[in-house]
Amino acid sequence: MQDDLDRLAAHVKSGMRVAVPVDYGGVPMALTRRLITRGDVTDLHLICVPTGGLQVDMLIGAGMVTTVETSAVSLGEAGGAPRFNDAVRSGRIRILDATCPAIHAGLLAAQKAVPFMPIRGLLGSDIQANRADWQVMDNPLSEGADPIVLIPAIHPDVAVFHAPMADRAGNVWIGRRRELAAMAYAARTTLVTVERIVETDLMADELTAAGTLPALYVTDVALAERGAWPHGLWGNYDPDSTELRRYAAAAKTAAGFAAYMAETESEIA
Amino acid sequence: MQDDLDRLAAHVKSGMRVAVPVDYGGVPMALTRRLITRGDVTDLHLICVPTGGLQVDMLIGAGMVTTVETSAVSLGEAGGAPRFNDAVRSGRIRILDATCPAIHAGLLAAQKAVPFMPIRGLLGSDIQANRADWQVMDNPLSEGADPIVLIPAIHPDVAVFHAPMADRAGNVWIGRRRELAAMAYAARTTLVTVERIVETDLMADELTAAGTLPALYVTDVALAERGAWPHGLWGNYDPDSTELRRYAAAAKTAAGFAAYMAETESEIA
Amino acid sequence: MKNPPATAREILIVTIARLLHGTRHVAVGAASPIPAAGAMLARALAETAGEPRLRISILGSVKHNFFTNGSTELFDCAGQGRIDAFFLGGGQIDGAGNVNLIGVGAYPEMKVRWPGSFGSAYLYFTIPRVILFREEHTSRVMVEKVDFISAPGTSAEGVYRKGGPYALLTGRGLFMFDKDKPGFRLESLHPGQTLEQMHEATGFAFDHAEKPAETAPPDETTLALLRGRVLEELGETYPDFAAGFRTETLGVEPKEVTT
Amino acid sequence: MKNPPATAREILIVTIARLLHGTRHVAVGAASPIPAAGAMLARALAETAGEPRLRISILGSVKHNFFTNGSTELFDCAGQGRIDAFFLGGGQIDGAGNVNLIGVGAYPEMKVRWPGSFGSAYLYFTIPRVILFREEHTSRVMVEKVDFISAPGTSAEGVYRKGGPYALLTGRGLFMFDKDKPGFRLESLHPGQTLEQMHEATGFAFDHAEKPAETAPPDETTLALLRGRVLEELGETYPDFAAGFRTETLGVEPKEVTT
Repeated sequence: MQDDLDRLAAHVKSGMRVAVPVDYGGVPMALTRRLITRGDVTDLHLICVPTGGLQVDMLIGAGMVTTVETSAVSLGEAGGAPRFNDAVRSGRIRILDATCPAIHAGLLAAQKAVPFMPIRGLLGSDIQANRADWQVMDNPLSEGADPIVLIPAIHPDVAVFHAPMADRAGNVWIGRRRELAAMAYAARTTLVTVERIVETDLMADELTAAGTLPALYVTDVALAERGAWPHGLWGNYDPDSTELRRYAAAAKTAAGFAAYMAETESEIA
Repeated sequence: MQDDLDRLAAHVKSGMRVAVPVDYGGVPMALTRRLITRGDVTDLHLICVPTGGLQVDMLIGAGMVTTVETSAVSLGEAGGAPRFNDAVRSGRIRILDATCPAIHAGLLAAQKAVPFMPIRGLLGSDIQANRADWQVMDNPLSEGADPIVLIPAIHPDVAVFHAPMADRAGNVWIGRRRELAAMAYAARTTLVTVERIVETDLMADELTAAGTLPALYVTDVALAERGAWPHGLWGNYDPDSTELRRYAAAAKTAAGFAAYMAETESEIA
Repeated sequence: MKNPPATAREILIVTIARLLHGTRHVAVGAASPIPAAGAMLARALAETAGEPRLRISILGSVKHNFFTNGSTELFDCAGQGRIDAFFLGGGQIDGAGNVNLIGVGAYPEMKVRWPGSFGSAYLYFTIPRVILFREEHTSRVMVEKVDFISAPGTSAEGVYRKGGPYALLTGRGLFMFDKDKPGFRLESLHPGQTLEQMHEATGFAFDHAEKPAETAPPDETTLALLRGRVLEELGETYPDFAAGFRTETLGVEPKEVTT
Repeated sequence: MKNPPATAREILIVTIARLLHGTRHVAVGAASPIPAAGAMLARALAETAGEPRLRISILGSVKHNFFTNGSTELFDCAGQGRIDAFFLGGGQIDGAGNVNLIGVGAYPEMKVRWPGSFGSAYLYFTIPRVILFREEHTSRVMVEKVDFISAPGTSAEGVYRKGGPYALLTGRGLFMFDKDKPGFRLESLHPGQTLEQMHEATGFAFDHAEKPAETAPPDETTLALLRGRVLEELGETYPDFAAGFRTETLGVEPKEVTT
């Protein structure tokens, strides 16, 4: 039977550029598992804002990813991301290594509807050397030579995240996690899962409005209790480090990953 | 006797670049009147974020301003800004006409510590034609010719604004008025007056934290009840349109301005 | 009892609602009750017709503020293509669609100085349907060439431009903008206006039919919607305007349009 | 009863506190209890000495989070010059101060892949005192030349650079970075380490005194502060680490430094 998660998942199509949040910033794991269970999407280009965790590792393990643009992928305290590391080593995915503020700069360029953002740093790094899409130019406002890197705008097709609450109009409370808003501003479609849907208007009270992403930027919302699990959700629950370690151990091999996914699937989906 | 407003005012020195907020966004009128009463500051370069009102008109009337960078100055419903208009017509101040998002872009460049921000629009306007400091270049990421304007970073020496509340640690609640944060990020010194000082920690509760400018960016805070009057303060009080009209009528002439200032001084200072 | 016929103001509001048909998100300046009323009417009409919801952002309003990222968000939102229509006034407007919000005379020490250009030099480039709205239609406003271009009506080939002038609505009539020409074409004269008066009051040349149409008054349903629901919504944000409007419409010294 | 002498870990923490002296704002990565402890000790010492307050931002922590503008704010704040010190690890660190957080072998299909460069390629350019901290000091970590430069130790003339390597602290000793050379100079060996062992464990050449000093242990006051107030503060963010630390320090199987 189709439910709200399916309705959200249906927006994600093969080949899309999907922006995903940092592991402590509201990872939509329930939606991710649903995408994997549906099994109809491949060739995703993931943009980690600015790093990735379990979500990225699982999507790679499930064979749904072609490219990952990121500043890092790891399982945090549980160690390296096994399916990501394996896929990079074997060349099964294309990796676009970045640095955190460069990813923020690319999204900001999209938010500001400009073709690029300048950024300091990066010069002389092999990150820069390996990014043909990033250009170095001399700062035209400087009298002397002053090389600076230009990061092209990053336009995700879809941004996905999990947040504490939304109201009936589709306004989403993100609190201080404003990179979630940045993802939504930059993306064409934004899909949000939440712990709860409130009956009040989040925009009507200045206190809640200050931490709210307006419905204007939100394509669709679905309820997903503990929807970030086993990642944590700030102010709601901590990461389940036992589960993350269990995954880390299991996913060391492709077979172990498959077994893990089959076994834990029914709990969530 | 020196009080908190004097302590704040003492940070503002002649020749400084001072960022001031939009007329509905928390204008520190009590602090402005104190600056005028002290009478020891001249040659200010005002940066209106992105437009100015009574505050700007009064500082100009008091002869404290040399340059105004702005997208507009007016008294809103009360009509044109008389001292501003007169000073521009007579050439007594230098006017750097801008457009709202260009001022935001300049502050954002300072926030991001980059020398410039690109911005769309502006080409073919006389605003652009009169800003020698703004450069036009061809977007280096485009294959064809694609001219784009670069706005240099705006680095205010001081940012001043009035807000609903601060806590004892100097965290200031600004709610949705995030351009106040943008001013503070860009400025070296940030001076804030508030309606009330609360005993709780604004950063400790995620709900208030979401609308809080951290103390990290705040140089000093002073209590000033109804400190935006006769401008309004969102969620607290409306503009006093009678007073604004009274000022607009009086300040049509330099003499009328002087009389108004002498007469209303004691009420506030 | 039949409703009194539409007033001049109501004709403007109804015309704005027509110009906004099909839009999804309209932004309105702070002190713009007529454009706001037009947008609210367009929203009510869309709802009645079962069309997609129209979102209205009124700048500076707390109630009609869909933004939470400070005063930069309007511009970001426009740049992202999320705003379909906006209103611009103009101390001077010329036949090429150029708008002057700066003043009269030689810049910068002008004879008359107005507040400034606000966001026009950006929004005119990014919002597809910019409606130039100015009730005063005299040859000092509608000039051959503006003294200062706050925002140009058109741009050279190769310049990034997603938006621009769509229509010019004044107290005398409605013009549509043809960006290929570039220039205005008179679409209709408001009731009581003549082509001759229009030429006299307009400093720039414009295209027109030999016998221009008259701006159509609203039908009964639309008028009822305007005087009922829309006026009520409007009163929440512009109480003084709504009260004056009510007086004007319902009879004391009615400045009615003679149809 | 006299306090037990400082453990190896305590020596690291105290050394970090010394390196942070005079800073106003220190940022610490999420899973970095030793740097966090060093910063907390520096803060306590500054407070005791009546020096300006030291602010500590712990990334990913809710309690020690001074930021309200999302994950971009750390970088903006660093760019603005509002962060004085930061810690970087490194899968490989070389004698030119280059840091590799990407992996071992030829990029991109490396033999060993690590998580990635995080913000290093920006923060290394913008924060004045970057302290390279890695407990493991072996020739596989301290290499002659890194396989991949996540962040370079120095930059060519004319490149905008406000920050860079300040010191390298490992389980074996403390090095200070000389950006003019560029290279590291051994400042002190931790108790129990010899210069010979240090050369053997280090893949790059470094300057040193003929007889390098020994890293100084903390005085009694500092040690008491660390074991009291700092350990308590640390426990709020890193409960497991603080518990382990307490066990180590107070006696069960003490790995004490022989002084």
